[in-house]
Amino acid sequence: MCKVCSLSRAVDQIPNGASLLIGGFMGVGSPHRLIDELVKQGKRDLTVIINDTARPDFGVGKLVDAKAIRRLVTSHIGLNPETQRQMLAGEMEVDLVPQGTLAERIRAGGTGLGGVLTRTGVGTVVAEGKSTVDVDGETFLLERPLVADFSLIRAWRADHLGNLQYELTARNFNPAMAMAGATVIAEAGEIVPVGMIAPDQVETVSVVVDTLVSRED
Amino acid sequence: MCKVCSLSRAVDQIPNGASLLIGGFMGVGSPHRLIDELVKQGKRDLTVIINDTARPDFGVGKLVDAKAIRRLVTSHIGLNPETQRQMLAGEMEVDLVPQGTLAERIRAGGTGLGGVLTRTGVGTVVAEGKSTVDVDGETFLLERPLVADFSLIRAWRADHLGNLQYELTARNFNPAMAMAGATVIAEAGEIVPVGMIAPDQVETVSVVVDTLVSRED
Amino acid sequence: MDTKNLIAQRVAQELKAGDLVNLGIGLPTLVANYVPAGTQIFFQSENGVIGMKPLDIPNTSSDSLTDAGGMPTSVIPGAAAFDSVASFGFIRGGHLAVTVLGGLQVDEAGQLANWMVPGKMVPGMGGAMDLVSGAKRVIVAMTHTAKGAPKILKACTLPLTSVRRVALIVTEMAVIEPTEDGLMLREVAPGVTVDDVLAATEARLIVGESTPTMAVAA
Amino acid sequence: MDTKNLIAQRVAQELKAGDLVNLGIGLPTLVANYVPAGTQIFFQSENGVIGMKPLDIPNTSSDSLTDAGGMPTSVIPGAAAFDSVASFGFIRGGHLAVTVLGGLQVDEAGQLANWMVPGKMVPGMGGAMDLVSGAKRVIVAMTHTAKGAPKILKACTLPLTSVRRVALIVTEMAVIEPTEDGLMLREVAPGVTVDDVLAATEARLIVGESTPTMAVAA
Repeated sequence: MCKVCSLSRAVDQIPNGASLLIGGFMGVGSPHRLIDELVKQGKRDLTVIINDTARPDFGVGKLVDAKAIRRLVTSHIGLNPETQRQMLAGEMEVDLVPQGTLAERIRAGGTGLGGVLTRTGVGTVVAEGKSTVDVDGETFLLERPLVADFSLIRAWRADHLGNLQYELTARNFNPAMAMAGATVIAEAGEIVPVGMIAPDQVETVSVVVDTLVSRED
Repeated sequence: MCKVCSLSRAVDQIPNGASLLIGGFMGVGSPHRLIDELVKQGKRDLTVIINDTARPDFGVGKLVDAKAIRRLVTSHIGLNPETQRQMLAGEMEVDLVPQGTLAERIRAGGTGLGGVLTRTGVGTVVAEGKSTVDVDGETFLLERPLVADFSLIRAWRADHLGNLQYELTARNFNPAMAMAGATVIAEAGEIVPVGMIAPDQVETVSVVVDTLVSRED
Repeated sequence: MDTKNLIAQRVAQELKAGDLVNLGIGLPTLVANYVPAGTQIFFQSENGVIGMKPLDIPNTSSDSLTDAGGMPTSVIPGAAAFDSVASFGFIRGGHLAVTVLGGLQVDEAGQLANWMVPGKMVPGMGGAMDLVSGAKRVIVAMTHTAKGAPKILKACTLPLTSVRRVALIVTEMAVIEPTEDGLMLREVAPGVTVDDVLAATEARLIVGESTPTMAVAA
Repeated sequence: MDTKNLIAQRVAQELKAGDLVNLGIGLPTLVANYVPAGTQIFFQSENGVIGMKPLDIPNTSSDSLTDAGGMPTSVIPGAAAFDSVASFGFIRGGHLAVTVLGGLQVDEAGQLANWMVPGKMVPGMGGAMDLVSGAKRVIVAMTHTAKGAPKILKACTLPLTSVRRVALIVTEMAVIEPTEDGLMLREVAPGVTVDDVLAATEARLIVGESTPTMAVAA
């Protein structure tokens, strides 16, 4: 039951038009090898769910540069002028979601909840077209769960079973996304023998990881 | 800004009639010192939210034995005949909640969500008197957030700021409860100097912990 | 082989390598004993661990590592511990391949009742409602009758655990699969006839042209 | 002292020992420089850390420890790292004592607009909507006018960040507290008169009998 495979085979699984949850915050903690391989294999028409689009030529910005993204669900594109250009030119559909709501929608998708009830966005443009739910006299916005065909995850360390451990602010959206993809592909800075990551240190449990990208050849 | 105080002073804060979130699963990971002190100080009319009532004369079972609990919110009382006796005799009000719903309601209370939308309990007695919300054609039960006046937490290790670290299955409800109490009181197996718990090892952040019980005298 | 071990042995055949599986307290716990050597199953305990295995070396227990009954347990290399919120995230989120639970009653719609007998036994549902609502496959492992009375009924008389249809019922007499059309009798135990099963079952069972015998060791 | 540092200095007086505080990108970041020595404030960065402090020792940065702008940062002893879900759990759950954000507009109802200019600048709201909806106190730190035009208006013309009333507005001219009754002028900057403030403000300001001067170093 070895999950470890080469970078190219890991990305071969992903068809054009697939939806992807991609970890990272301003490129920190993004799966850079997987992103580079997506660009190399010329994937297109992707739906990408990610906190932000980093910068041109960095992180998921490379997928933006390659015009590989048809639809983007994100909280912030302010530091990537190319994302803004494609959005305003109508080349890419962009759905802007408050960051905490984005995190919680992904969590809901991965943990079987029907949605998220939040004060965030009530009465603003974010609420347009959405239902609200009153709880004890207060109004909450009903935000839908988010899942995707694939989750692309960057971990600090993995073991050969697929248990993952993250580091500092490179953690960000990775743990929640690892629960919400139908197929979960992870790259790690290091792959260690099973048992080297103690039970209390495991942050993403091996059972949800389908493919682990092998070390660079 | 030292939070560390004696066991008796920590529990002195808690008035009769207070609501308490108490960590632990069959007594494992329960704050046994705090529970013993609650009994010793003769607290009464408490509302207690806890996964289960352990066994007689063990863990929160001691509060049951002392008839200190007026209202109990819990998922399982099967191994404590005294809880069942008090419930059937009408001496204690018991609200039985599915375990995953209980965990998620406490999480919602601590993280500012309006409620929990879950499939669990739909169409069963658990759904009686509760609203449902339809999301994309599927029915979910709306379960309300849970908070309390105090959270009583058991950690494996703490630092003097109040950062907490847990161990194995003694973790259980403690991390979620530490976010959901107006006042959070923690006891720990060990209190270490600040900096000894690395940022990636901290599971409950010091800013939510109000009182840390000092070592045994 | 006694009744419980026969059931456990048959249930174990439903588990596949790599599956994340939750075993309920009691009879279901025995299933772990019948997993073929070399097939790695990940057992979850809902109090916060994946990779649980029975404590088989004396004097190696810890107060901080217990099963869902609060008893000392052990883990395999590569196990993971987490809190109750995460634990039920796995369960509700469909990450559990199989949950095996005991049952008091199952009805023709495949609905399970297993958490209370009003006025008599009110242990609370614990994690059962989440498990039955959330696991990919729910397998009920139970004796076919209780004190001679059928437990597989036209309609449950006890409060339901979930309105969701369970995937499979395994008893010491039969393997029954609840489907949209009703309860399909899939297998009978060695030495048990289809008529024996029908006689011990209140619910209507759909019987095929031939009914295989469970492949269990006697 | 320049405009930005004057504002930052005044905002810093609002922070109390032990507070968990989030500082927005840009001007609000300067607030950290004016916390009195010996007052421990815990700064959160929404990308997943509490206990952030500026990177002040050269060549000690890590690719895995950055602020919300993706720039290398550092932490105090006793800092904690966590994922985005937990990070916004602190924010939405009311665990943040104060958030300090920049503003494009604030109106008489105390409502803030700070995340987009339709058709021109659409950076996305990032964490701003959660911060303004969830923090115990929201402090807007901004210049009083933009190119001579008032930013404190009768009603915001830009899309709102939240319908919630902010707690305080601090500019280089004044400290203004939005209340149920309207915007109360609480303080003026050194060398600024009440009339100066009124002239630079479109919204109606409620002025008390006497208006103290901000206690800031020149």
